Amino acid sequence: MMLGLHLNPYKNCDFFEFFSVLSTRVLGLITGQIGLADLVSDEIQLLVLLGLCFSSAFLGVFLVLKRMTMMANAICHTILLGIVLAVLVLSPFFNFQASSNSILSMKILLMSSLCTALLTTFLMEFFKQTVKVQEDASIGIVFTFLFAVGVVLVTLFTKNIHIGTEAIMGNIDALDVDDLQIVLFVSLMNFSFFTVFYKRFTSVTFDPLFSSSIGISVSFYNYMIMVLTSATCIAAFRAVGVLLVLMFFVAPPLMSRMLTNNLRSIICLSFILPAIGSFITISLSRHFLTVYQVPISTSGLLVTVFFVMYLLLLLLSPKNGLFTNFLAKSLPIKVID
Amino acid sequence: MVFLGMNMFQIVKNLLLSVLIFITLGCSRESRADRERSESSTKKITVLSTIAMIDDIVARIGKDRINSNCLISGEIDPHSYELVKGDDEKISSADVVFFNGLNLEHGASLCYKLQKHKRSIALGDYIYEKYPDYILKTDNSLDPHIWMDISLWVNIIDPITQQLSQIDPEGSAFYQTNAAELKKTMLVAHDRVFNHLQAVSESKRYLVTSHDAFGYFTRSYLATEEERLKGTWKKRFAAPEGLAPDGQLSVKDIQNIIDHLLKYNISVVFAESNVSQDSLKKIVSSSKEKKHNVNFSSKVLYGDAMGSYNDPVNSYLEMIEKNASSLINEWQK
Amino acid sequence: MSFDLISFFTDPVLRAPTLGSIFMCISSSLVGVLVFLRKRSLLGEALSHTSYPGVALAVSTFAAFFSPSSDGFVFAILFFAFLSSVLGLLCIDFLKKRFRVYDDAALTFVLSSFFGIGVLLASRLQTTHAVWYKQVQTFLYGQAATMRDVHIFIYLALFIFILLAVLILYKNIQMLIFDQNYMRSLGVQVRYTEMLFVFLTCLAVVVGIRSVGVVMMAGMLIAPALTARCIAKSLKQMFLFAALFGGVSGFLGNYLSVSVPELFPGTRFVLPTGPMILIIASVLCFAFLIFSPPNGLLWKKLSRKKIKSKILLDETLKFIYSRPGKLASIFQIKEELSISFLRAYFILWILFTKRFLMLKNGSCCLTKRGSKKAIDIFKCHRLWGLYLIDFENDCRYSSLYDLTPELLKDLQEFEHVKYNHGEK
Amino acid sequence: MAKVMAQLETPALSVHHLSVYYDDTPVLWDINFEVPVGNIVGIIGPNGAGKSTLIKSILQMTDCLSGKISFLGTTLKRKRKKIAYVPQRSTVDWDFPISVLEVVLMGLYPQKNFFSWIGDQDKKKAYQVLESVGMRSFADRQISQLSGGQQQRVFLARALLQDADIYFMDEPFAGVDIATEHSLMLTIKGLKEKKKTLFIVHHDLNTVRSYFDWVVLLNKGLIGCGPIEEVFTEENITRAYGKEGKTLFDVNKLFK
Repeated sequence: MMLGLHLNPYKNCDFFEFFSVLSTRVLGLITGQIGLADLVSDEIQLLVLLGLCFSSAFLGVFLVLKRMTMMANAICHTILLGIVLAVLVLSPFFNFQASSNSILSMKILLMSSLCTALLTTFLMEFFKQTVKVQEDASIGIVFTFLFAVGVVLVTLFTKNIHIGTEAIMGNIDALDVDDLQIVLFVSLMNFSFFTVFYKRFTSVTFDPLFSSSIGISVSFYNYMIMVLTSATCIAAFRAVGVLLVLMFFVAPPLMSRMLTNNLRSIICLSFILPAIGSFITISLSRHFLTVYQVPISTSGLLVTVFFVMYLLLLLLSPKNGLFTNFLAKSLPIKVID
Repeated sequence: MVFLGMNMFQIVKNLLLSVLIFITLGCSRESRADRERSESSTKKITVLSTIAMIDDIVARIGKDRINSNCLISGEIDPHSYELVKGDDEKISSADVVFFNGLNLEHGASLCYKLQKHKRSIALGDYIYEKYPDYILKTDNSLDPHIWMDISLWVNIIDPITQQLSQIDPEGSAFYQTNAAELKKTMLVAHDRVFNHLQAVSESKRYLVTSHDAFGYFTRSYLATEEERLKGTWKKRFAAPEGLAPDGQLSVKDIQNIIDHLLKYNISVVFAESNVSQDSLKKIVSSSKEKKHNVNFSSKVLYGDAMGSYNDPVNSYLEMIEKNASSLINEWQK
Repeated sequence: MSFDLISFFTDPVLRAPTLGSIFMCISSSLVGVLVFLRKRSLLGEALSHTSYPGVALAVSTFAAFFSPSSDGFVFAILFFAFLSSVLGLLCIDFLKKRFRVYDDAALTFVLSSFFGIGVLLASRLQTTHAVWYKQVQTFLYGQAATMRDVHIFIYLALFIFILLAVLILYKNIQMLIFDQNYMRSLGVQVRYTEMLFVFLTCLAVVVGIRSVGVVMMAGMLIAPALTARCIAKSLKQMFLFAALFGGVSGFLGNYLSVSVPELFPGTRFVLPTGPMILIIASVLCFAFLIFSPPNGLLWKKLSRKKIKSKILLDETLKFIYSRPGKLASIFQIKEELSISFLRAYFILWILFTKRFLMLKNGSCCLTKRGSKKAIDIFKCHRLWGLYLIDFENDCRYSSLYDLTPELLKDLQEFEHVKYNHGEK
Repeated sequence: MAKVMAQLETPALSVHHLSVYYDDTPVLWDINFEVPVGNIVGIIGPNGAGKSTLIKSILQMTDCLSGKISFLGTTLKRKRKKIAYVPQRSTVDWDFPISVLEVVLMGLYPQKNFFSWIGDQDKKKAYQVLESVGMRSFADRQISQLSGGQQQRVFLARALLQDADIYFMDEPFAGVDIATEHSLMLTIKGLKEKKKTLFIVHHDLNTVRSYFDWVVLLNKGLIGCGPIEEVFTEENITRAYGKEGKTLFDVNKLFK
């Protein structure tokens, strides 16, 4: 009298079997046999990661080019505290028990993370523009101060719950179907914002003086990027944790910079490369589980896979990879430019 | 119209190529059948319990009719346990999940999965409804360590047997007999431990550990009768860290513990198997300076974890007795 | 149990955290000055995160030899964390030099990838050595309250080492910060000083993590240096002030985190020491940034407002004076000066009270006093323009309104003699 | 003060009582001048004279203490589309992954709203402009591979595409080879024929006489603004540049 529960089809497959099972599942999904409801945890993780790759493809490229990655890092730290405070402070008012922990209602999370992101950006701009402090000093001082205030408030409110490592490292294995909602929403938001404002963003990033001379206000677009970063951080908060989402922002653009120079293909590559990375990660972590019975943190594995991919690209990239240069020098072959 | 750096024809070509690869992979023979065989899929019902203490009780009731497995094993701290890669299958493949409740497992992901499971029973909350005044409250949150008091922990047997017999009606008689027998042994063990600990002189029975796990233990075994009635037994137990270990500590907590030690001139402090001993080390070194020699106990107590790496405990009752014995020979020294 | 000041240094419970964090803060602010002046202040943040895999590695290798919370274990963790943050720093520099990656992208990349690898190793640890894993967690978030005497000696040694390094190599450091090519021209090895700089930063960051936590450590590198920057005139002063502010915030952090909860004896009101130290340091920094007399934000904004309003007054008078019949309506004034109505009213109101203007059939007209003042203003502005152009390298006066009458007089003769064409 | 008001119709640019303070140190003080349409105006002055600040404050990129500026009689907001600005080359990050064509096409952004795509005839216009600047063959090349002169030509091409009435150029000839300088001057002279006004920040006194017909000479305060013969006199130069200015002037005479 087995209850009608479905075993996870990926239960015992290793690296390559994972792909075969995945392809049958995808076929089933396309032909409609498998509904969206009974997606299995591995597939949900895959979809969430793909969503993240998609939304951070646009965002990452412009963050790196506008040299605002450190601001994104600051946003991530303060958002972490915004979330924890929202849960601890606001939960009694909205009479939903923090510990009962129905999915932390996304409204509160989004709202609180947006306020913290705007506050942080405003303070950083204030210190940089009006108080004329060096840029990285102003970033550093603002976000560490807010983080310290957050930690004090957290310990004030509850002696028992410490800042779970889960908030920092995220827990990709605990994802659920309705996590897909937030990721889908954020990817659509990112996609629409960047396709509409693509021209504005390129001109503001490339030549801020020229843009302000033709009437585009540069600081408006800075704030917009910061808002989009905070929204993406929320989407990534449950899956990869607020700190490792930085990897999504930084690694793909750096990887694709090694391969091409055209801005549009950099954006496409910054989606394709991490997507490949995510596929490899999910199957690798499944592989470790089945073959070595060792459960490892998939988000940590994801970052390591990105790191290794970037190292490979550093060595082999056609433009000026270490290995290709070595080849070009020693062997008399012409490296295609 | 050049779009995204490649013209449309190229894009369509690449997409077709990748879909083809997917499909060919799909039809390959299922080669993991041999791994499947390793898992016998007989008609046994699978029961999952979050902490080892529940798992031990469930195994004693179901014996070989069920295969019970445990989520948090070894020395991992249940308070902040977060789901790892394989746990998702364990939970979804279990027919019934028993967890302690009372906000013990407050890791966000674990809590959420437990809620969503179709048949998950919070044993602590069950006891809370039946005997509300038994459950302790420390600074407006419930103390989840109810397994430290055998007389309380015995009440979880009824809900377990009830659930098992619901799922597996034929075996319900078998479960009832095992349950009754287990209750008897637990109550006998409870009295034995009680008498042993009461034998120690009252002035010695003060317990200081690193985190607030031994509230129930003190109330039932260390406190005298009228202390239990009047509720003044709390003075017999103190711990620097709150309910969840390694919260942000402040100097004030350490100061309070040292005053407590001086007040009741407690000379021995008990470390726990799976909690960091920094705070206790600090307390010991500072109180030594204040000319009140306090030292660590030779044996380690088992608060949240049943048994440790090099000294495994294979049953719940044995864990309580081990704690009691290490307390007794420390105090009688 | 009241705490008086001295007991902070004698009481066994309070002594270790207070002294420990004071030494740690002073050494981190000294290094902070170096990092701040080289415009790499976020290095602290990156290094504290890149040390995480080192910590996880140390646990997995040394778990067999040491018990979870023995002192030897703390040294092992520190050493491995130091190694991994040095590796991180070298990666950052390599990426920047060889592949011309933007420096903050390289910083973030190395930061999150090392942290990710650390997470991977730590999750492996979670199953096998759970207790050590918990020890690593507390290491990350910092636990100032449970510091013992052995930590005082660690921080004292660190403090002395950094102090000696700064004192002995003061000139090298000055050259390294100011101008590296000049240093190369003198034949002094830049690489060694650079290596020393790397060594000192990593040491201060890694050792500081234990007491204040990862993120707070990054702040401790920046806050004291930034505060010192506002009031220090020379590098020496900067080091002194930074050390002073570091020490003060270290002590105050401890003091407040103990005495404030005393005010609410009943509740379990708890202030963690680590974050308190950083909050004090940052508040000090904000205060100095805004209120420090010569170039604080407040003073600058005040002086700018003062000049702006004075100039507006002068412009209105000059404009009315140049109008036919010395007469102008409020709209013309608003149009001419492109300011809002409110401002225009405000200016006119002031001029009326000073009896420079009077109402004449609906528009304002210059009084006798007003027109004399206007002429005077014309002369003043012209001479100030002259002063700016011809006395370019004499920067005694920065604003028109502190021109002394006698300077005006000799400026006038200068103009008369040089250009013998006096305007009206 | 400009004695003669050249033409009576509205001046291309008129500036009244413009003064700019950087916190509390004066950068520009009480600048008043007007420039008629159809002139190439050189903005000359020693280092730190506030040349770039003058342009930036005119285009309201930095806030000024006081001043009223009008372009062809109206405010900047209405004439925004008719004004083109060529920034200094050093303010731009040159290893940005963008091709020469895309940089030039940025000149069309003021006319394009959010949703309009870059059409083919826009590309044709861009190629024409690149042709006129002699950079047609570099159209698909990455900007990081261009020399200083070529980068300046791309910037000029972008400004040309805006087909504005008033052009502001910030040190276009700094660090540029002679061939580029001449070709830039040809284009600029071409613009002058089309009744456009150009303001060029320039620092090399020798070429002032041959390039510009009007000059704004300033050193924190306005020394002179008007046709070359009137303003570019030895007396004004010494006043602007101090004693060394005189020697510079004499050397310049030798070359004439």
